[in-house]
Amino acid sequence: MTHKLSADNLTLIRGERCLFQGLSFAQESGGLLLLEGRNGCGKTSLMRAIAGMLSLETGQVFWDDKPVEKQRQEFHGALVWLAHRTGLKGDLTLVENLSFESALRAQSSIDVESVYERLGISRLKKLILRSLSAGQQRRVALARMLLADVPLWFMDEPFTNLDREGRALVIELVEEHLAKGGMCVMAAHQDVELEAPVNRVTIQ
Amino acid sequence: MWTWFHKLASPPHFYRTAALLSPWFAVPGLALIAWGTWQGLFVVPMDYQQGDAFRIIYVHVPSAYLSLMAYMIMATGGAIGLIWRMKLSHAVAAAAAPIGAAFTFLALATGSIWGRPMWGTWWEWGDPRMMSELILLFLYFGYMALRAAIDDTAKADKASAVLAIVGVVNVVIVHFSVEWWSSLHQGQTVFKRGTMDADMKTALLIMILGFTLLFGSMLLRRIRTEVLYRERRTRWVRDMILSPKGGG
Amino acid sequence: MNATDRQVPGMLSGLLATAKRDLLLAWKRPGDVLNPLFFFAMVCTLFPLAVGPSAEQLEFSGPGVLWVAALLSTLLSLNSLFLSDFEDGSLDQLLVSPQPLPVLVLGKTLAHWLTSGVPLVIVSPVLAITYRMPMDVVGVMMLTLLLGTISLSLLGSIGAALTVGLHRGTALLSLLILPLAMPIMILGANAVSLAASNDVYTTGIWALGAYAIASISLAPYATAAALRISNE
Amino acid sequence: MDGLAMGGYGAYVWSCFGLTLLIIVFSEWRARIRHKRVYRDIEVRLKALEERE
Repeated sequence: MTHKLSADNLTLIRGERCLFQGLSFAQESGGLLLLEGRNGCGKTSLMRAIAGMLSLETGQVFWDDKPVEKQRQEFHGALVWLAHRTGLKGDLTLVENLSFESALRAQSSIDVESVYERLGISRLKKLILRSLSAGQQRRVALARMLLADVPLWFMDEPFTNLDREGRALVIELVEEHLAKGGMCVMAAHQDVELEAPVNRVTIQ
Repeated sequence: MWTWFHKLASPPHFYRTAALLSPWFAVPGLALIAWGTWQGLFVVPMDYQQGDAFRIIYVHVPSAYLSLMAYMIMATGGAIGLIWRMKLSHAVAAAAAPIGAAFTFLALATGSIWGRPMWGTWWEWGDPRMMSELILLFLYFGYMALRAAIDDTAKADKASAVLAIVGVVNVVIVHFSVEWWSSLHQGQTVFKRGTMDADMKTALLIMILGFTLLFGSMLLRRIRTEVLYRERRTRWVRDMILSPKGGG
Repeated sequence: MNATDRQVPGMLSGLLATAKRDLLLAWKRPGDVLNPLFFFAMVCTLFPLAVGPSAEQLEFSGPGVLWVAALLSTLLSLNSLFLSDFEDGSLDQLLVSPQPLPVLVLGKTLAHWLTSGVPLVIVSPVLAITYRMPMDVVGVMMLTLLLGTISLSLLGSIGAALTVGLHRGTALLSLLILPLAMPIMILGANAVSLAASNDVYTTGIWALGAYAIASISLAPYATAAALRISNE
Repeated sequence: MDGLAMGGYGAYVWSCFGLTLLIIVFSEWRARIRHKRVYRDIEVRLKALEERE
């Protein structure tokens, strides 16, 4: 099943600044939408606006050609959000964190243990998140993303706090996701090389 | 109808129209207030129970009435702004708050001054209307504090709109709960109804009308300021201010 | 990959999962639950010290003092309702969750009530007895607190959502919430006073119940809207 | 003078009317000051922008 994420004439004003104006794009399943630009130029804001967390001055975002505000729950059921602040609770263990997330989502056939294995976090299951390193916490957040088993990934600066190996792993996961017919929206201040088609949106 | 409405709601048009409209509220308003004051102070006979102290109602009742009306305007403005994303309507809400707070304070102060000779105390905790009015003043303070605490105007508009709407529901509940509470403690009522003769009533109605018109003029002037501030980055404000005539 | 074909679990499971997570968090940080309780006990201690220990006076002011203390202590715990979620990014996750936000908010408020309101109800008899409150009146007071704190948690969640992420939010939160909470305190404290003087107190109880039902059905929507605005 | 004394209540009645006048004038004065300040701030900013261009 293929999906389509598109936007028409987006304008966003934050406080005194107009971050972007008349921005449009269309993204089909199997590709990466890369939001580029300097630090603090509004990449994250654009991504938050697409996901429905910021209200836009003008324009609309469409999921499968239907405005997202008309189908908020369906749209949110199809996406997962990965950002700098992981949204994981430092006082809870890895398993407690992830089982909370899975309780909110549709049942998935993905094998949990193999995901832990792949991300190299199987041994950390019983530990509380606060005791993990920043890189390990990022991996837990990646696990949450994989376990959500949804077509649309939002990734805000996914390479921060990760070593070389971790970065390669993120690229690999994204490639895999796209090859399976998924879609990814990524904000990054460095370029990303992929086998899959990359659709670039640059913000001045 | 709708085109007219949209035209009025467009900021530059509203900014100009409000300036023209404001005196048309202020002048008749002040005239009515002047006449009502003269009637209320000197012409109308004194109340047989309260004596001349009853003349305070000619400023107390209009203030109390406006304190509620301003809150309703604030909440309705916020709701319209939230639902239809109309910016002018948020500006109306923002402008109504300080005026509403001023009239609420006035209603409390005049009520308290009336209470001194009538109850023998400046403040009677047992009076349900005074209590409701006091809580209303706190609601205004909360609303204005929330606005002041949020730097981003658009965010402040939306957040305070939610608060105002919640507050409207609360005002009703406050009214009934305070009424119940006061009935338990044998509270006294200010300004009993039905004891006024026709002249007294007419003068009071004139005063209420005059105050409402004056309020309208005050509101228009404050909305203008809000609109100017919100539109400070736009082309029309730039053209207006840099043009040799200026805009005022 | 057919996520849209798979069924998202029902709203009740979303509500319970959120409540469970917050209860778990409270369990791991018992201070957040205990501090407001100590505060409650201390405010109740202040009054006899301030106005004198005469039995008559304590009996008379007991219901009011307990209710004011309960109100203030609930207020104290409300500040942190959304704060940690806002700081660690959990709030973003809740906002883009497949579950409706009001349901998740209700779950969080349920956990807040279970960790702030219910402990207050449990502790209150001890303090009530020191205020020489008769046992049957203590029962009425526990009932009013039980019903009243539901509404306090829900109303408070609106204020907490409006002030989350603001600097100096604590004082602002009190300013926003106290006028809203006043009717609850009026109803609760006066129902207890009526019970103490052997009057009919059921009006207050019914009103508190109605208030609780109304806030359960309305407040989560306001809180959800406020959260979306605050997190922009 | 009897009319102004109002049977002993004069002080209360007159202070109420005076207070009303005071509050309304004060509110209008504040509104005017705020308008002037907003206007002047925009003017200063625009003038500065123009000079730079």
